[in-house]
Amino acid sequence: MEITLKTLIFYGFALMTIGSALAVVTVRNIVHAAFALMVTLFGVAGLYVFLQADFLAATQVIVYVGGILVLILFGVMMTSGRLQMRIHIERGQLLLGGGITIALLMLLLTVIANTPRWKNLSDDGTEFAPTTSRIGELILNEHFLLPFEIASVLLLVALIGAALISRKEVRD
Amino acid sequence: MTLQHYLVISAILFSLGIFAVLTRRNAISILMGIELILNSCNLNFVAFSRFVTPPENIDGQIIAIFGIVLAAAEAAVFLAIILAIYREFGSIRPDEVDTLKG
Amino acid sequence: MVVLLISIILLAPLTAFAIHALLGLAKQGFPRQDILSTFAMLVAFICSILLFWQIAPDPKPHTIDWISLGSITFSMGFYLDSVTVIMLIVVTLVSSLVHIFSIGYMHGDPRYPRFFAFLSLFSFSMLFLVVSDNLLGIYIGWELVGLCSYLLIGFWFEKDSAADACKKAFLTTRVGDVGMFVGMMMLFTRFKTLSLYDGADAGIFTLVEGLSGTGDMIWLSIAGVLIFCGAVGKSAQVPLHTWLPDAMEGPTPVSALIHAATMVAAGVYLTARMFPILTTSSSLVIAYVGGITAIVAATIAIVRFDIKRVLAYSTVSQLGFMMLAIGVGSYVAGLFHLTTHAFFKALLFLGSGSVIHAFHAMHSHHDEEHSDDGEHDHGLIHEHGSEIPPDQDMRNMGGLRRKMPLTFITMLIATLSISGVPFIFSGFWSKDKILGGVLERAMEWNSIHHYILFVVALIAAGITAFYMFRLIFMTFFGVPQNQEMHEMAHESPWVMTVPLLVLAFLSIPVVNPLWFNKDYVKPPEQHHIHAPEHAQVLPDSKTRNSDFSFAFLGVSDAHAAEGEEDGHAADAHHAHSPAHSIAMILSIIVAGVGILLSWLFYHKRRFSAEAVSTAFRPVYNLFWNKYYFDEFYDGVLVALTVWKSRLFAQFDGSIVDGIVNGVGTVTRDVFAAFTGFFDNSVVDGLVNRIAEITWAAGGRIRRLQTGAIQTYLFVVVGGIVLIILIFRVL
Amino acid sequence: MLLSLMIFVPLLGMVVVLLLPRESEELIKRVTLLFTFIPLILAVYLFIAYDRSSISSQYMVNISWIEKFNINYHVGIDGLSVTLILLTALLGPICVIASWRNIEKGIKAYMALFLMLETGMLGFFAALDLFLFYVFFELTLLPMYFLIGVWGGPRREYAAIKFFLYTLFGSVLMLVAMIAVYLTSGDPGSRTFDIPTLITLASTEGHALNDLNFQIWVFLGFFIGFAVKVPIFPFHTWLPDAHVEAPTAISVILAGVLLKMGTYGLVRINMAMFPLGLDRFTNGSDFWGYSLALLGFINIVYGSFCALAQTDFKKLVAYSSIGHMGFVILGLAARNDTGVSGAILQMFNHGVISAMLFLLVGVLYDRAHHREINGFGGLGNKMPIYTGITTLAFMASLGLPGLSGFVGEALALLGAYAKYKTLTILSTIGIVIGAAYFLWTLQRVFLGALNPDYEDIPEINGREILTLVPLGILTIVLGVFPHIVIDMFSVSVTELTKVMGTFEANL
Repeated sequence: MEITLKTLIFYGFALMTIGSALAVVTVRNIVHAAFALMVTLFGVAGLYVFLQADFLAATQVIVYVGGILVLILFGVMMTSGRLQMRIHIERGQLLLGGGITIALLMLLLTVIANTPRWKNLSDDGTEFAPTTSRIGELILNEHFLLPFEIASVLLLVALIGAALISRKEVRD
Repeated sequence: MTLQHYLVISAILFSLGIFAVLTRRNAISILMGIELILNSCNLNFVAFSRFVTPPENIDGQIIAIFGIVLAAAEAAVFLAIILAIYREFGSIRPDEVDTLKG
Repeated sequence: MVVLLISIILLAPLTAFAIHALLGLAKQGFPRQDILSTFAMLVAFICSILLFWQIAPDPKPHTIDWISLGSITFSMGFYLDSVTVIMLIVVTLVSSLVHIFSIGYMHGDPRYPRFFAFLSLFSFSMLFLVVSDNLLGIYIGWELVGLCSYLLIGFWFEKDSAADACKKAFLTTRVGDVGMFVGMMMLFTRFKTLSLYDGADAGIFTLVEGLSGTGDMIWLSIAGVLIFCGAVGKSAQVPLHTWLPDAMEGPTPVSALIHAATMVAAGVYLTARMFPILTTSSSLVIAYVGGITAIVAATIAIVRFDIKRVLAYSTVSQLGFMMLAIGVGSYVAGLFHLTTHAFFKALLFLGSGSVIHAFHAMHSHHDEEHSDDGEHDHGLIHEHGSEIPPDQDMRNMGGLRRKMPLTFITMLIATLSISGVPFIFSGFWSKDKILGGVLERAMEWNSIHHYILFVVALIAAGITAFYMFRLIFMTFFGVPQNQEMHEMAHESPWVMTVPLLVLAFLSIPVVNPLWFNKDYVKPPEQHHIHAPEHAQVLPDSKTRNSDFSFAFLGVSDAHAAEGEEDGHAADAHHAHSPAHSIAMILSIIVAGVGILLSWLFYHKRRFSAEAVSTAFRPVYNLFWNKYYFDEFYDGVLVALTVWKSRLFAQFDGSIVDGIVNGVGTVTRDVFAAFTGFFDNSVVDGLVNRIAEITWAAGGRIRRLQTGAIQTYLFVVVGGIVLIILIFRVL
Repeated sequence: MLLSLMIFVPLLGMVVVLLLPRESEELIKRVTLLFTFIPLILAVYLFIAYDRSSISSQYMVNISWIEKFNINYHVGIDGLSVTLILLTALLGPICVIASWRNIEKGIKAYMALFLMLETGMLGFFAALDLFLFYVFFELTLLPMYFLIGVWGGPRREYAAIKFFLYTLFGSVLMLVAMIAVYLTSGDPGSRTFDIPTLITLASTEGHALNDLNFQIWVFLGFFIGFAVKVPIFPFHTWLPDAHVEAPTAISVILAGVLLKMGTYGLVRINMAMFPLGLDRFTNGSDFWGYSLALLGFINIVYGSFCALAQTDFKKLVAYSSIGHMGFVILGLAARNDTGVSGAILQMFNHGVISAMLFLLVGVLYDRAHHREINGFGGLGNKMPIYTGITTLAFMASLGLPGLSGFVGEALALLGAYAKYKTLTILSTIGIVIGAAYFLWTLQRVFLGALNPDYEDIPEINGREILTLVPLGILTIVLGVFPHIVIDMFSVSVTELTKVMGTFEANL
């Protein structure tokens, strides 16, 4: 396989993603973990770009980094009261969890490696047209309209629900 | 960059997410694990959409968008529940919240 | 025109009743409701008079279909012949007079409007009965008059005696009515109709002509006797006569109207209506019942002191005479006596009412003397021979003829009439006609039965004269027995005396317009009366009975000769002349003897009634105790019925229900015990084992339920991995 | 459609009542009244619009219900059912009004159950499918059980269970017979529950349903089922208990309608479908017919005598019901136009009159709180209107001509006499005893001197008069113009007796 700049950048993103994800699950400081998660999310956004999903990449950054991550940080602040909250990990649980995780990973990798249909599907470097307008048409004009509307309702419900659950209960 | 590259990255992310969910003793860390899992799924969708289906078909991306929406909603509700639990139990350690213990 | 008049006659009293009833329900009575009823009755009377001129010579029933059931139709309608019209006039006339009398008599009663409502209803029912052309209609009217009688006898229902009497009246007559109904069922089943006269289809009277043969005759006799049972109840014939004297608990105008003039005569009317279906044997039964009733009631009347009871037994006795007449085939005589009796007996009752009213002032109300008896022992078994109210006790009276001259004179006329004082009083003619009829039948058939009946009737006639004059002497002559009451007595107001005068006027046949029209009443043909083998040569029964007018003129020979044109009619004349002459002479003799004895006993006091009664103590006791009929009924029949009902109820409660409960208990205790055992040990055992195992298993398994989410997740993910691994391996 | 609407309007009413809040009792009562009033209007319309000259069922609806077993929702009315439907629909609102003040607890449940009961009764009289017929039959049982068992007198549980078990016992036999009929009605696939079809099959020469022995057994099965309901001696002992314990309105329904379900069943199923079972036992003898007449006679005399011995006002009326239903049985046993018409008319009239009697007892009970006949006396003076209405009802019940009770009784007796002379003559004892117990009661309660305990007893009030007056008017009108009702069913009756007559001719 020919090593081009593009490939290098790809591997860079891949490593960034995996490395930071590893950090997310290992660091003890929850705030650090949150920042590591941010890096992971950026990495995934980069991979989206490689997959020529430009709109998605942008969405990933805006929603995840700008929204969800901030939300998580708020959660951290409101529950711990201090940013330096430590994460306890028990040894036994760690071992068991690690074992299961590795088994799972092995399994997945075996499946990926042994599925013939997925072999030899390589990126031929073709550039596609930007997807934004197409996504807009699909969502607002064609057969994804209904799921889209449902999703919007779901969001609304989640919003209201979250507000309801988290509000301070008025004790009689 | 073949499909398998992406699949491997996705698998690793997924496993890490599972690992976090299984082992972390903090509800917010669990949430982060879940976010990892969701991201790995989205990545799979987009990758399959790119390599398997014809180029003009971008349904996989759409699904991914919905996945993001779902994640957002999930995160919001999850955090709300965490807040409620925190108020109720004074802790967000999942092993301490065991009212349903048989 | 006929239909219109009949409708008015029927509807006038009915409308009056309906208005009374609606006002009563709305609690909106107005003070002069008496006028309403009286007016309605007078309208009916005028219409009846008009009808008298309208009556067609060949009457046809006017009917409408009432109920149609497939092949069978019950019709309702009316039938007007001369008898009907006479009955209509009698009923409406007496009823009108009683209405007027009641205005005075019932004045001040708290239930004054109700009284007139009931009178109206009664008048309607009675008229309906009279005009009906079929047995069903007659039966309906029959029961309705019974209802009115019930309501009016029990008018002062606060008195226990009145409450008992009305119930007794209804029940006793109902026993007879059931017999009548069975008779109707027999006729209906045979003929598929209850119409008496030919309308669109043949009526019973036509159909009955077709019967012949011994079996049919027996059948018809039974049917006739059963129908007659209704008359026995309603007309208070022995053995169902006991209710009528008790019925005197009702207000006196009611006694006059219902229990003397009209309703009780309905039985006679019915029997006369059923004339064509009577057979030789059923006629004889009727004659005997009538004869026995006449003598029994007359003997009881001798010893009564209650003025109304004397009159009541006298009524029973006179009704017996009428039945006797019908039974011997003297149709005209029976109906003639019915009409004359209606007037003079109504007069007697109203007169006695006038007397009672005179004494009434000191008894502010009827129920006063009863208000203090707190006992409410309303057994089905009634108490009899209750105390005679002082205002009705003849022993308290005497010498009233100066205080109440009008009452005295009118009652005297009536008494002369009922006693059979010859020539100027109507009762003489009718009673003589009956006696003559009986003797005539006896002579014709040479029948020992009829000779016996003639003697019985003759004796009864003598006794009648005796006790009626006893009443007059005790009440109006002699010295006042109760000075205090005598002082209070006064002549009644004009509303009461005017009806008395009218009725007295009607008791003198010369002025009675009804009798003028000769041959007005024609008896229907009887096809099933057969003279015995040894009978004399028979006159035709038609002509024999057609001489209503003879009675009026009293000179049978002269009159009979006029109408006779054919041969055998002369035989008829020949055959019955001696009978009637003999009867007339004998009846005058017995009436004279009766009056004479009465005069000697109760006016001259030549003989002492007490001495005679002591001398014949057993006989006296028999009379005084009314032949123990009431005791028999109460002690045996009623007691038996009540006993039987208790027995049935006990049977129902203990045996039938006991079996049901027993089955329930057995099912529960035995069967259920067995199944219970099986259930407990086997079925339930199994269930319990399963439950225990489940419980124990749950106890262990629940530890898996840590409540910690992550434990679950471990298991889930591990499980997934395992499953996939296993399936990969396979 | 109109018919179905009428049947299910009360059920709809039940749903509405159940949705109303428990506290708004007035509203519940009004709504119930409305929902019982609608069937009345419809029933009156049906009564008027019914074609009296046609023998076939009218207003038919036939929809497949359970296809696998060929069960249909098949309803329709003929002259007999429309008469009884009118009776049921009439008593509905009257009972609601009668329950207005007397039901103290759980008015919501009471009214809901009552409406359910009404649907059951209306449906029963309209059903033309045997299965549907049975379903409606049982549908009346359950609410009745609760209505007696919850709102009854002191021994209500006993009475309710007795009623329930008795009726269930009967209906189980009926169910067995019904299934037997179904299985015999044809090959698998062509079996049917349809009543008109079954009637045709049962009279088809050579069909399995036409078999004499089969008919006798099936006849007996149905007969016992209905006999309990009528009730025929010796299955009658639930009746006095149930009546005494039940609240007034429920007694009214019990006597007015439920008893008629038994006799209606006898006519509709036993006599129309299995005439052989009744008509021929062995060649030439009339064993079953005579037995039926005998049972009628026993009912009349036995019921009357038992009534005479009662001192409980309500029990007396209950036993009088047993006696009067005996006339219906006797009339049916006669199997001729007169007898059957009389029986059906008596069914209707007894419904009206016994309803009046129970309402009247209820009125007195509400005031005095006891029903001991000997404990009253002289009320005639204090309650003249009440006394008048009671006298009317008593007179109607003891068969006074001019009032409705007479016509039915007289026709039944006239008809029965043609066949069973001795029994009919003996049955007339019942007429006398009937007069005896009613007049005796009248005397003990209303006549005589006033019992001082009831110095201040209030007169019957407007609401109570409202319940009684329609029935009273009906009693008088039908006494004078009985053909109003008779014309409804005379064609059907002629048809029925014609069928039976052909069998009779074969004797």
